[in-house]
Amino acid sequence: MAKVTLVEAITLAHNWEMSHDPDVLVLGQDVGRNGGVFRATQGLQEKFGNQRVIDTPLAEGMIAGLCVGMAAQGLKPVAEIQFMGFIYPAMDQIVNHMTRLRNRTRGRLTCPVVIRTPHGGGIHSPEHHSESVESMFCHIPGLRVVCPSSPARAYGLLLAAIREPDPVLFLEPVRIYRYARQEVEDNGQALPLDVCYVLREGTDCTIVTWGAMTVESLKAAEELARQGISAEVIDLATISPIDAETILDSVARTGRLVIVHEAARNVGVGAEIAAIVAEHGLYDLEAPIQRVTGYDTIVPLARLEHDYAPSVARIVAAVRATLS
Amino acid sequence: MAKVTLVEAITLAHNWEMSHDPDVLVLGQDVGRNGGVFRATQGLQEKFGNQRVIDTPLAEGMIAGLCVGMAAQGLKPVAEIQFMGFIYPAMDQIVNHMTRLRNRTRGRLTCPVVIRTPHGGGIHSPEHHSESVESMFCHIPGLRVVCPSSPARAYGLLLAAIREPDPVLFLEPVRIYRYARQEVEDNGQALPLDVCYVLREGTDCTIVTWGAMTVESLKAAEELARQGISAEVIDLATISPIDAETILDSVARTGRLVIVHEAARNVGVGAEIAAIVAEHGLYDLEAPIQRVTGYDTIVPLARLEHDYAPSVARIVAAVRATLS
Amino acid sequence: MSTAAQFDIQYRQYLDPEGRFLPEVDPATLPEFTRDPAELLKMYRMMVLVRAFDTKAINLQRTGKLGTYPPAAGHEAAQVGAAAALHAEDVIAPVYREIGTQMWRGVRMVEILRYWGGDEAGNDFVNTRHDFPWCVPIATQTLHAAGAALAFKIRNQPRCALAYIGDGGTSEGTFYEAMNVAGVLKLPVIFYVVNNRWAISTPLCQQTAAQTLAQKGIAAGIPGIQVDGNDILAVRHVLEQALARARHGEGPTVVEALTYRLSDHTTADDASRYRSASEVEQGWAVEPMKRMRAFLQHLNLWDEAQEVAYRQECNLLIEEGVNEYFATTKPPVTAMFDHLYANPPKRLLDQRDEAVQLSGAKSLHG
Amino acid sequence: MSTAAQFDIQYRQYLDPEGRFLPEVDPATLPEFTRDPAELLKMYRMMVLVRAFDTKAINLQRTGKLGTYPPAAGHEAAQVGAAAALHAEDVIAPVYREIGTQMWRGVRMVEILRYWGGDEAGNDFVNTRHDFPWCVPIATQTLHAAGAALAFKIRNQPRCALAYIGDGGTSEGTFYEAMNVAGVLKLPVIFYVVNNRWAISTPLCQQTAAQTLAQKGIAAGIPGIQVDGNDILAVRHVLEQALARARHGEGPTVVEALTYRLSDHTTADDASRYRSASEVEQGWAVEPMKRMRAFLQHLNLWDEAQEVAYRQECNLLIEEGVNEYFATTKPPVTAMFDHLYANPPKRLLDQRDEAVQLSGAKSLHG
Ligand SMILES: Cc1ncc(C[n+]2csc(CCOP(=O)(O)OP(=O)(O)O)c2C)c(N)n1
Ligand SMILES: Cc1ncc(C[n+]2csc(CCOP(=O)(O)OP(=O)(O)O)c2C)c(N)n1
Ligand SMILES: [Mg+2]
Ligand SMILES: [Mg+2]
Repeated sequence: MAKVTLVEAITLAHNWEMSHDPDVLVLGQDVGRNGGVFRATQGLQEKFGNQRVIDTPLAEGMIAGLCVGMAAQGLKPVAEIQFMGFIYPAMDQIVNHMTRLRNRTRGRLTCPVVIRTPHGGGIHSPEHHSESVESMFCHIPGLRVVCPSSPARAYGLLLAAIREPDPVLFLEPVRIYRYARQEVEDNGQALPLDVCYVLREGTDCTIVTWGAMTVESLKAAEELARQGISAEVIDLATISPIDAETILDSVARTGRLVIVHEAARNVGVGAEIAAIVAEHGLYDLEAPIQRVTGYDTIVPLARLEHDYAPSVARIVAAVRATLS
Repeated sequence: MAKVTLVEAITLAHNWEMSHDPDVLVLGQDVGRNGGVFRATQGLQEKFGNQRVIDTPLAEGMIAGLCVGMAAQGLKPVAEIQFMGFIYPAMDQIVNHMTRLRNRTRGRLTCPVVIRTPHGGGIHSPEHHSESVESMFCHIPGLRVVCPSSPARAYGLLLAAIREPDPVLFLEPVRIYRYARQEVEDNGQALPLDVCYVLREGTDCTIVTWGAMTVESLKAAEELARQGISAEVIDLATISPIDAETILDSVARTGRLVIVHEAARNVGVGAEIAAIVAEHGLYDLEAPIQRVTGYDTIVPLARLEHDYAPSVARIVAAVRATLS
Repeated sequence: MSTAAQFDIQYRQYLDPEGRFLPEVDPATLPEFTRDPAELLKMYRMMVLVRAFDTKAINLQRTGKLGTYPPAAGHEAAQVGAAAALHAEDVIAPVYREIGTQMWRGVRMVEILRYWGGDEAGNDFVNTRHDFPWCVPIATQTLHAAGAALAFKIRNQPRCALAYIGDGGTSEGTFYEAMNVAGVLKLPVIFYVVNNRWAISTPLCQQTAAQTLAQKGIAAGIPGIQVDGNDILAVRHVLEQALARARHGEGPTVVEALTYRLSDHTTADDASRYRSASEVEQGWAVEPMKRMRAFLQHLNLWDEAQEVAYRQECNLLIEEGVNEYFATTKPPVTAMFDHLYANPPKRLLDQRDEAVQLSGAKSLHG
Repeated sequence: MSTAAQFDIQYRQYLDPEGRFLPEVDPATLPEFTRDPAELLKMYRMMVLVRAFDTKAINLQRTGKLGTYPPAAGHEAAQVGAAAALHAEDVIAPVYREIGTQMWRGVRMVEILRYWGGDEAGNDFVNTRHDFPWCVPIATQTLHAAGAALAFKIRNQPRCALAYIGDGGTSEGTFYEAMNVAGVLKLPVIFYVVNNRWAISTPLCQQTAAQTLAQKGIAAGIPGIQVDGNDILAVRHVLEQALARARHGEGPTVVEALTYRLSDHTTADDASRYRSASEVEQGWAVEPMKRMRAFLQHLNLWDEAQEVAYRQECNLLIEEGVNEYFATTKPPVTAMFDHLYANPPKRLLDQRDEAVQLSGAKSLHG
């Protein structure tokens, strides 16, 4: 059992699944010889050859469209989009085909595709390299959106995503790609999709978050514990469909809800979580819901990016506000 | 003063503004000789010539990108995308440029562009002709999203949209393009953006909606009135940014909120409205919020489309549920 | 100044509008099928069936029994000729107007009518399980064909993919991306441009400054060829050659078929708003059915009596298909939920329950 | 079989890598600027300044004083030659690597450093108010250039737009859409393809099967020409001709400049992972600075002493620019709110207040 980073866990999962399922293949810009801009596919082309690890020309829509065609023939493509800010040329194929082929043909043709892309900022990247626009994708019926928050979950959830018979958008939080090492058993065990993971139990307030913000949220929970406040931290993990039950159960116990995400607030996924609770858990709420999110601005370039994203202090303040 | 349909009001607004502002021009597929697939630009090319009403080749991304370039030079393009299901090739230009040019250049270059597109279904159209994916666009910082619900508001809001110094996505509810005629004074008077319009006052429950669903909601309010229930109907009109105050004021009076939209529920704009109220109006709520929306499925083809969209009965039932 | 590269685009036509070989054509050099009565008759008969069915579909729409429908009239040679060139194990990625190809390959009339009648079930082709469904977002299907072709290549299958695209469709960047990747990866795919000179109201000259659409392949480094799309012999032969190249690992080809859209864009369109009667008349003068019929008559393979009898036959087949369509009931409300995921999320199942309940209580609907 | 269309792509080069005219070139037939010492020196001096500034920027990044930066080394002739061909009132739509063109046109070093140092204010060019800002989403800028060109055309202004694009960028459909619409509308725009043979780790042969990138224009029916991008005389002349055509209403041109990326893709890249040292060596053997310097020395317009003195001058200019950069403070937190809308929504102003408060209380941050 090795201690690996999140990005290394991604590579391990690819490697496992490609070794065990000949229909799985990888494609994208610079994924082969270069191993991907973050090295997530490092070594795979060497091992599996350039028919199964394909360096494509530079066109995201093309990558997504090829996936649809290959998947319709029963292959299971795992595609990389270099940064989430470059995913828009692929939207048409994702919305109008990848997520619709099964429904459109009443199950005759299906689309078992995984699109992986980095998620979020915080690493002083250039323009367009820090986006987290998951909410746009969560609105698309037929698509699963998944975001791991640790090496182990990256490994298990990516395996699950590749095995899922329908398309999955797999978001990889860049800020924690190499944040910490964790023991990950490379045994091909997938983790369940469509469920939240409770990272820390608590009684006073529920914090729901995902991706890199789990780190800030856990730090905030520790700070709150020092202040005598017990916060429960839930990692959404599958951002769509949302596991409403786990959240509602938690809020039923704590009576308070703080949602933390990096993306802009307006019609972010935080809105959906708040709406679910306002519909189905209203009587459990003892205080207004709070959203701690990126502002409704464009992610600023490096010099202001830390003023944009939720900080431990903002999360702590929001939790305290629900308790006052 | 003429009685006009919503789509005729759109034509009138174009005509007024093009007559009074030489920088305004129209472009899109089939907008010239054919006057647009819904005839919204009928007669404009004849009057203003093909330098100001431009039939473009078939490429939505291209249309949006040309708009950015023209707007940077001070023109005010009004572009038509034939159906909202065909807007995805334009996403990259809308998200990464149109809405960012001002911010990116600190105001040196700006993007006064209007993109008009039909919104919603209900008219037995073919596949992809019935989409209402406004929520994806509302998540984009820097973009206004506007949707009129009557001929008069179509006229006034489109004028406002064209005059706005920043980009506006202008959604035209196809189902009511020719639903009713209304007196519209063609006097160049714009209506304010960024505010809701209260279509019917009420005391028992607030219904927030927009576009074609205002018609169903008003019908529901009438039915409810017959049943002794007084519903307030608010037309959001500017879907982003949301005029939270008007909604919160109303909920403070009625204590109940039902949100009605045609789009899928998950991370729809209804979620944002619910979240705003759960954050800022929680103590006013006397019952759980209800969302009456399209299902989280792909808009079905004609034979099932009426089972998909909110109906008067579903709205009535939801309002009654908040009262029980 | 030196020359870095040179290209040319060839044009292929065998028959003149009266169904006679062009003077420069030596029939003996043409492929076998041009001398095979069974094949020739099969092609012509399908063209007639397609035209008759198309006419019926328009009538169904006019009488409120079908939704918006995109007529195929004028495209019969382009469509049936392509179908005849393909192998059964190949796949096509159609747009929305390709019933000629589809019917040859086994798509049933009831399927076509169900789809345009507003029911996705029409796409669940019983006979052509691998073919892509109708594609409405313009040009997107070209990438699906390329993707399928990549799958064939990876799996070493001797199969090809053929993507249809219209003249208007060639303006979408997607088309170019598909050609480009197909060129680099040498994919067994044909980009079949059906140039009917109009994209709704946009004439070709407003669509592109390119003299031919076949030359668009040059941008991707792949060969392009132009063919008279109203000459089914030329269409089939050019495509057979392109498919043979693809099947032998020599990569993609762009084939441009020159034809004319004789009808409105769809039943929701009124083409008289934007094109002249005389232009349409010219279109009718060179349309493909007449040409093939004359050719067969010159060969004494066909006559008026056979035509009349066969049309009768067609009408019966069409009546059967239409009746089958009329007999299909409205899909259950569950249909919109049940094909979205292999593993549907709980929340969707809850919504499904709600919808079922509401549809049971239909009388309450507003 | 007849020929429907024919095309060729010409290649232009005047100087060999040693700065001598190629045998087939008659210098007398070349444009005036090739004989104008002031112009020649101005171009060379800018190339030297650009190379020196580029080196400095890389060093700043290496020492943590700049963010990720995309080096321009090897592109000086392609960039400065283009700048010299443009008029001040023309506009450029750059990608991210075009400092050579930008500096010629008046973009200040402090602006370049501010942008790559993580501050949007760098895009608020003081001197080139109409030029587009740096563009990161590949190929999108080509449409902005086309749009600006359409504005020029509508307003009857004798201006042109020039869009940069890399070899990798030519694979995005957007590029093709821009060429196509420019062709139809005859827009005064140049698509300037800087083919440096790599797109990060993707070599040209994996990017496209096209033998040249200039031929991509054929798809749009617009002329294309290839030029030695390390020969600043040829670059400038070819672009001047294309711009003259555009300015006279004859429409767009694709100009492909052949060059080589001598550095890593960006400071975050390690090119040794994917390309050989010998290939890079070959790139250095034909790089543009040496060639132009040799040319000037052959003409006795330049010598070692001048070179040393001028480099000194450059260093002072650069030091000035860098100091100006170091003197710029972190933008206020309000900067992310204040340039988004002319009429900011209330909710955004509330968020702005919140952010201001938080940034005042910085010590609380986690
Ligand atoms: C992306 C997209 N944009 C717009 C449309 C609307 N539309 C449907 S058909 C059509 C014209 C297509 O013309 P062409 O490609 O020449 O095919 P044809 O209809 O002539 O067979 C348009 C603009 C669409 N279906 N998809
Ligand atoms: C749409 C998009 N996809 C991916 C990227 C990431 N990326 C940045 S530069 C680059 C390669 C560009 O190569 P080329 O066009 O040849 O320009 P060069 O860097 O060689 O100047 C890539 C893939 C991007 N910026 N935009
Ligand atoms: Mg056409
Ligand atoms: Mg390059």
